[in-house]
Amino acid sequence: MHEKEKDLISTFLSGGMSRRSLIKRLGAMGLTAASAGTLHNLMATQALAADFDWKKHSGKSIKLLLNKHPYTDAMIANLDAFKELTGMDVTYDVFPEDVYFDKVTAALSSGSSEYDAFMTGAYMTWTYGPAGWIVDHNEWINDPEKTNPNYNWADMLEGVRKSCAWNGVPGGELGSDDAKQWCIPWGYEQNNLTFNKGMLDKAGVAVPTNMSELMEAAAKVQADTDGIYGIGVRGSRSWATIHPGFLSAYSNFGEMDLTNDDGKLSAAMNTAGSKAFHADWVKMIQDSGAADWSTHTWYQVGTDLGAGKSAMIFDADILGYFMNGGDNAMAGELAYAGFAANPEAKAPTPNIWIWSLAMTKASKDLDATWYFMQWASGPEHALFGARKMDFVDPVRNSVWEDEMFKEKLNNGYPGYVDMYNASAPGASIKFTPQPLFFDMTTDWAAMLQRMVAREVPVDEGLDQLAASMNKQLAEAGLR
Amino acid sequence: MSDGLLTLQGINKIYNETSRHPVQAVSDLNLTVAAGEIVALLGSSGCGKTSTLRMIAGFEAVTSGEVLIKGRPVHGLHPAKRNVAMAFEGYSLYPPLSVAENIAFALKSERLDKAEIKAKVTEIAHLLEISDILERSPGSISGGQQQRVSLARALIRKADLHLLDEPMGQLEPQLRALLRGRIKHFIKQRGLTAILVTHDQTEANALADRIAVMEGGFLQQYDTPEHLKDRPANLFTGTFIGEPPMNVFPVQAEVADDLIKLHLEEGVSLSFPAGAFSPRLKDRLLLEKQFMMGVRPHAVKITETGQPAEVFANQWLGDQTHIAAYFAGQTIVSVRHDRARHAPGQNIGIELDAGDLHLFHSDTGAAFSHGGGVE
Amino acid sequence: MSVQADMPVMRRSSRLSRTMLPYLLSLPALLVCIGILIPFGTAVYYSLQRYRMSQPWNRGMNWGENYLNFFTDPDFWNTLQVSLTYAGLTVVLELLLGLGIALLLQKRSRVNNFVSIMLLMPLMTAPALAALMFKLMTNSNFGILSYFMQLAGFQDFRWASSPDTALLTVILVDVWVYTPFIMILLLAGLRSLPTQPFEAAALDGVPRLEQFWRITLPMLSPYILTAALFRLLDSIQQFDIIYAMTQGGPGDKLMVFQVEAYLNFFQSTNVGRSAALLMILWAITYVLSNIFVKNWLRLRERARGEA
Amino acid sequence: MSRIEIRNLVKSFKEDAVLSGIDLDVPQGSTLVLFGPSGAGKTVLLRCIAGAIEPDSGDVLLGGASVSDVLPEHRGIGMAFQNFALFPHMSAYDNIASPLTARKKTGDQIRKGVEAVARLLKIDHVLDHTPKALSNGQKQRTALARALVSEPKVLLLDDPLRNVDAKLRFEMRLELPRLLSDQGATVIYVTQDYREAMALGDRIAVLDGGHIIQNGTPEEIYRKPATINIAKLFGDPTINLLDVIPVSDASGVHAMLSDRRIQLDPGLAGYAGKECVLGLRPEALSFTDASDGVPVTIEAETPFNEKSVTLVTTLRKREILLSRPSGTPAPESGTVHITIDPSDAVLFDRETGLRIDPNGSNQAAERAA
Amino acid sequence: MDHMSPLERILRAVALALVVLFFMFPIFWIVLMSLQTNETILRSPPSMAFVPTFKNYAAIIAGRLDSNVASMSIQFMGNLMNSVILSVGSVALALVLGVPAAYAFARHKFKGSEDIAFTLLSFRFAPPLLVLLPLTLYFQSLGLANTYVGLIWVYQLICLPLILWIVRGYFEDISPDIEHAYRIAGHGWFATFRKIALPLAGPGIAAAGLLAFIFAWNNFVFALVLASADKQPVTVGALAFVTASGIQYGQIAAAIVMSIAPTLLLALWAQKYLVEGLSLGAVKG
Repeated sequence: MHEKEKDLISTFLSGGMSRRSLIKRLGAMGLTAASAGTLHNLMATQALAADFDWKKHSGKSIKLLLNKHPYTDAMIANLDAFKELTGMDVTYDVFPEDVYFDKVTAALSSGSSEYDAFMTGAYMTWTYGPAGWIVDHNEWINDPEKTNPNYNWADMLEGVRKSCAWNGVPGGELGSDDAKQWCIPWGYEQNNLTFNKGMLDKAGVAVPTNMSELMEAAAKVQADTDGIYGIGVRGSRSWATIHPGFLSAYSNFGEMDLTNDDGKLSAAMNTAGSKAFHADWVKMIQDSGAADWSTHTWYQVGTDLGAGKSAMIFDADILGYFMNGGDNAMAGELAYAGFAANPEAKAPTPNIWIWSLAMTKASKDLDATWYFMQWASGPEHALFGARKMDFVDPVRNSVWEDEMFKEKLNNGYPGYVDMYNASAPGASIKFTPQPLFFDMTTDWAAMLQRMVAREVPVDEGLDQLAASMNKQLAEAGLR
Repeated sequence: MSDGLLTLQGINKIYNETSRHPVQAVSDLNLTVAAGEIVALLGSSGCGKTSTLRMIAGFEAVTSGEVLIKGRPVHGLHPAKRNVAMAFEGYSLYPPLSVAENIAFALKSERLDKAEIKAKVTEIAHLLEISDILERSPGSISGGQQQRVSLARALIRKADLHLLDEPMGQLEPQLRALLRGRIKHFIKQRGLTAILVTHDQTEANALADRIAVMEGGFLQQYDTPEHLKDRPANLFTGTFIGEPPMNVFPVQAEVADDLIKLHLEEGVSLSFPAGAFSPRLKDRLLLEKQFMMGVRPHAVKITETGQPAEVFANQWLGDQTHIAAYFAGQTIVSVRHDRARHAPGQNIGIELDAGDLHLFHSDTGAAFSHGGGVE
Repeated sequence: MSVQADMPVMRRSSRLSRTMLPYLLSLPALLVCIGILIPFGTAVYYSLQRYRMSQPWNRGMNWGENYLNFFTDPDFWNTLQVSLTYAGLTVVLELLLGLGIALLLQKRSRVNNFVSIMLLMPLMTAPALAALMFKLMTNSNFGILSYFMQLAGFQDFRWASSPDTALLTVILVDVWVYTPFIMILLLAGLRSLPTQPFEAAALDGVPRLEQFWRITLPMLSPYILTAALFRLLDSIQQFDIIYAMTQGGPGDKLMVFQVEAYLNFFQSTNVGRSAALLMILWAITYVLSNIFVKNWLRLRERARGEA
Repeated sequence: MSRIEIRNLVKSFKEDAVLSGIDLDVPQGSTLVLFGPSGAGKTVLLRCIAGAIEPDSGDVLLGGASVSDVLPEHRGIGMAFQNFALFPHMSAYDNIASPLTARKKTGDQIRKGVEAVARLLKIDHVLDHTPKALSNGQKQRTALARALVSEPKVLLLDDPLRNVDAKLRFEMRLELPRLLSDQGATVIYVTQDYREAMALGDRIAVLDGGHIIQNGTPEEIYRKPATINIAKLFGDPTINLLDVIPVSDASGVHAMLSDRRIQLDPGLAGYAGKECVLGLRPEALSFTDASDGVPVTIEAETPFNEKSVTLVTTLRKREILLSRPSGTPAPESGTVHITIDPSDAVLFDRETGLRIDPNGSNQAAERAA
Repeated sequence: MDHMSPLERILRAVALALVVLFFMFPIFWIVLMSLQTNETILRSPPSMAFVPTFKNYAAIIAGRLDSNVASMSIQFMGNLMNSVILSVGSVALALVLGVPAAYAFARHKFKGSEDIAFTLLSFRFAPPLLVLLPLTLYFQSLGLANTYVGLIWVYQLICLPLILWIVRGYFEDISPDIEHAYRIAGHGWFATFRKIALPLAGPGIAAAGLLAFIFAWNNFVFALVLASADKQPVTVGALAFVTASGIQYGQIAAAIVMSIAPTLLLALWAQKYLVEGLSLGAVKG
């Protein structure tokens, strides 16, 4: 690091220079805003380092397994700060999401010690945890010897934090007292509506506030606009089809995936309420969904919205965020709304996806790895990512309270913060944690595909699904 | 003979005409085959005989010239439309079909009923000694048998012209001798017209009414077997026809009133009374000075008194003996029909009769005298 | 010249070292392959276990239970049916098309040679990437093929997204990628057939159709069978194209063996079932290739006229 | 020293016995012709001697020493293959030089050796050609040159003239014996051409069905063929074979042909009344003016270059071929008489096909039993 | 001689044109796509009128994917390099192992040779996942996980049987007499193998190598299951263009073009061998 740059940043930190002129000057030195941000953060981190021996594992090296994601980019952009702070080295493998989780499974199941930590979703830990591939992070969080005083675990959003903790009992409550903290939340997503304002206005459609309005609105706007479809939701034959919009709406009606009768799990998707909801959802896709819905993953859902091929999406809010920027055709045209599918519901209750970090049990040096974990999920990096990079939907209260972050959102993404605030209280994982999660959700998605394709009537399909699910649960000894 | 069944007029065949290395396979070939005639195209490999056959069949286009069958030009006519049958030299059988089916397949276009086909197949199979393999597959029979099946397939057809490409090359000698007679009889009896391509002069002699000797794409001589033997048109035919080949010596003539001396190399000279040569030949010899003299091995006599020669090989073949000797700087071969006892190293005398000499231009190779007369 | 110097002293070598040579030459290749047999053995072992990685406490030998379960498992029968349908359809289509194209290109000419080289291009495209290409071309927004379909009056043709056309779509990709393989094989076969039988047939005025059925086709049959087998065995194990295009969906429409096994392993972490599925697939391919080898020899003899 | 001995050599491929117990002895410096129809096992036998094929049992001795443990490259043999077996990617020069390079000769020695043998075989002008550019005759001589160049003491020549055109074949046939005797090599020469066999062999071994059915001088083979088959294999036109039953009476032993007695060797008396086959060489028959000859009818005459062959039939319509030198006089047609030289007649046992030796010992009968 | 009727000629030409259209069109279209921005690609109806841009290629080669929100680094060139290393390495190894074995099988009908040869070929037909899934475990304990060596070994599953099968056919086509002649001339077996068998089977070895290279290059699942990101070949790497900030269709197209270009060029350059290899390898027994 060059002294000149350090000086500039020190001046800025001490208030002697405006942010704009700092960036301008650094730019003159050949640095981009992002790396300038890194420098800034580095200096800030250093300022905090005094209370804790960050250099304890200096010279060690850890390796990460990462998914290709803006959060990853944000972290990598700031990684020099960590290296500087700790004297450790970090290497990483980044995989596209199409194959990422298969790579994780392959690495973990083979007992590989190659990766010390990796990105994961909370759902995945329901496999990884019981399989014995990851650690209970409480052991480190609660050890002041190992965790820096500024880490502030309590700063984590409670719903999110709890959603990452499970006691390993099939059907057991998430975040219970005996729960193991299988992963550390990093960034998350709520599932809400993102819509194309212009299209809705043109069709004279109000922002829908419940399921039937959504269906109507989608049909109407599709009919009124050429070459678009009404509503984008995921449809590929994968667990990922179930967890976003679909489950958020489903659970808003109080429906469950499974019921837990004293540790015995049973499928619950063939209740009357569930059947009614499914019927609506299927009809919505049939009427106003994408033509190739059954191959749509989240990036098609997003791309279509960004390209002006769809009017709305019911998916991760951050997807709406990304589509509203950059060189997307519809950048700046998109707006957000919290969405409660159930007209009776008081508020949205979105299911959430939590990008988390977890340590591999096979790692050769968990303590050193924890240094990375606490830094990456710590308040400083969260703030850096939120302010400078696209680390939207951060998991820390303190970040949401940060004015700079809120200002950034409000300027570029009007309505986003409101939407967030509206749905955050009800946001949590709505699935029942259990080892057959992926079997269940994949089968569920396949059944949705069949129902949408009119291969099977909704009631019949759900009965079949429930029966099949129950059989599998029984075979796995869960019923 | 313009009324021939087949007429080839000024045929040229050039392969890879447009490439940098065109190959002329046939040059200015004129040939007429009369109806009912058996003609052999005789020559060593690459002489153009197979190309000629394939042009007649229609597998190859002529580069220039005209092929007429029954007086009708066939240029551009599909092979099937030429009414020509052919026996192929190599693996021309239909591998998936049995021998009987192979033979009968040729009759597809003739629309015969089954019994008739069967009778015909049986007859031809009997003729060619393949009755016992009619149900076998082509790949499971010997090369000689395959060749006979191919022959049967050609002969069974009613066609204006039968083309036989080396039809007996793969046969055992005994069978070959037997079948030659049968095939000739078969062709003659039915009045078929056939063109036989072969490199085996014995076969050509035995089968053909006339033989066209080809070399280097050129027709060297087209004549009866007797004429080819007794009156070869040129040095090539002279040395090509006849087993063992004709002995050839460069000669200078010295013509006196009563004596004609032919000087060979290494001081050997042969003297003949002037009367042995016709007067016109004598005149000719006065002009020619340098020429080539050929004499067939059968006409080389070994005597006590002849010109000196030294034997270097004496090979007895049962019914004849081949004696090779150094003579006038060359090898001379003499054929004896007894078991001659001349051992290698022995000195002998060579005597030649004027009536057995063939004289050729040394430049063009064209014959100008056979047995003392003038062509 | 002395007699001794004349005759070289003949060096003797042991019979053993001579007979060992072929084994020594093939040993390294064998060792590498034996390395592959070890994981194969492991797979057999797994297939006999109740083994789901997310429930390590449940793991244990259940012997043939994974296999027995298949009998009552509609998913398994679906997988079997889909795999066989897919393999059957692709092989038949590609054979017919490949044979047709090979016949078109049989004559050696500059145009034909050029075209046959052009046709190598799909074959050089990795199936996974070909699937990606077709995914782009069948995209409902901007896909050129979807556009063509619209022009042709199919407003809503959904390609791989619809259960009605998904199979058709992946078969289209398979046909696009692999027909050239069959074409090249059959073309080489056609061109290596001896010309004389066909000349003889032409001369004898045998009708072309008769020639084709009774001579060309039987003579080509070893090539056809080889092509069919290579394709059949590859296509019953199809993974790349289907995984890249639909991951087995929509519904279970394209849930072929390897995709099902892959998902079982990586998503459900149901190792036992995954291994058992693959073992069944392996058994099918092994039986098929054995039948093939036996018939191939017979057919070859017949084609060569040796039987 | 370079004598070739083969002891009870057996070789089978899968179920088929190709060689079933071959014994041969070729004295040093002599030429043995191995003669037989195709598929008789000649080529296999040569390969066994060369070491290219390992026999199932039996032994090959070169110069008195067994070579069964000696690799082909150490046997010191020169071999010319029927199909030439030239190295297609090497020039004729390199082909011929290969035995010399193996013997680690210097460049100079190699050049001299190759050029000498090439001159001898008249291929010195094509030494830089690859085999593809050579005519068949040149290929054949290249292969021969390769076999000869290292002056091996054992030469195996597998039908080396088969693919050569008639004229060259004749010339080579004349030249070869001299070449071989100059090398002083012990030679096994395989051929299917009986003329070549007779012209070149000090002895001829006739191989058929994996056995050596006769091993003798050309004269023995031709005049005293061990079996009907051998008799048919040698001679052109083929020997006349007539079914007869010899009669023995006071005037001696005879067989009847066209109602005339053919006098047979008195030693054949033992076969009187038995079914036999009488073999008469076409060239041993001649027309005669004497009316005590065998009366026959002339059916057809085929003129060949050096001889004329006449087909005649006996009174019982049995076909007989006569051969006489071209140009010798003969009756044109009709009924004529022919004479038979009894010393040229051979008698075979019809059942076994074996020749009946008139000189008592009657090996044929013994072997048949 | 050509004896086709004009009608037949026309029908054949039409059929041929359709064939070329069907098989060439996707490649043509992908090349076009690769020269467009997302904007022109996403136009509806599709149009061929656009200003070609090499931006997509530039982005891939530079390894920076500048899209809407952020720019992210991609390792496509690294993937390309991995493909080269894996394909070349595995073909080289397969040749070293396979050619001598093929020679042994062709020349020496030793006991069990047919069975061994068939078993080796049958690896070509075994479901790859059957072996791959357990291998993930072994690779870990052998230290082969995420190494080129390990991957190259697994690639032998495709390369080795192919090379064995094709090259064996070629060796069988060489007359054993030619080798016998060389040995009788006084050369040992190794010299014979090196100076005679190898050069004569050269075209076959080239064909087999080429074919194996293409199959190795096109492989998708081996590295997907067994290797980490820095060892992934292009077939997997091309998937990386799907990002949260939108699908960069032009870049996907460019990546596809760049990943099939090497095999295409190789195939066009050596198509004679390739066609020979395809036909011989499959038909020889």
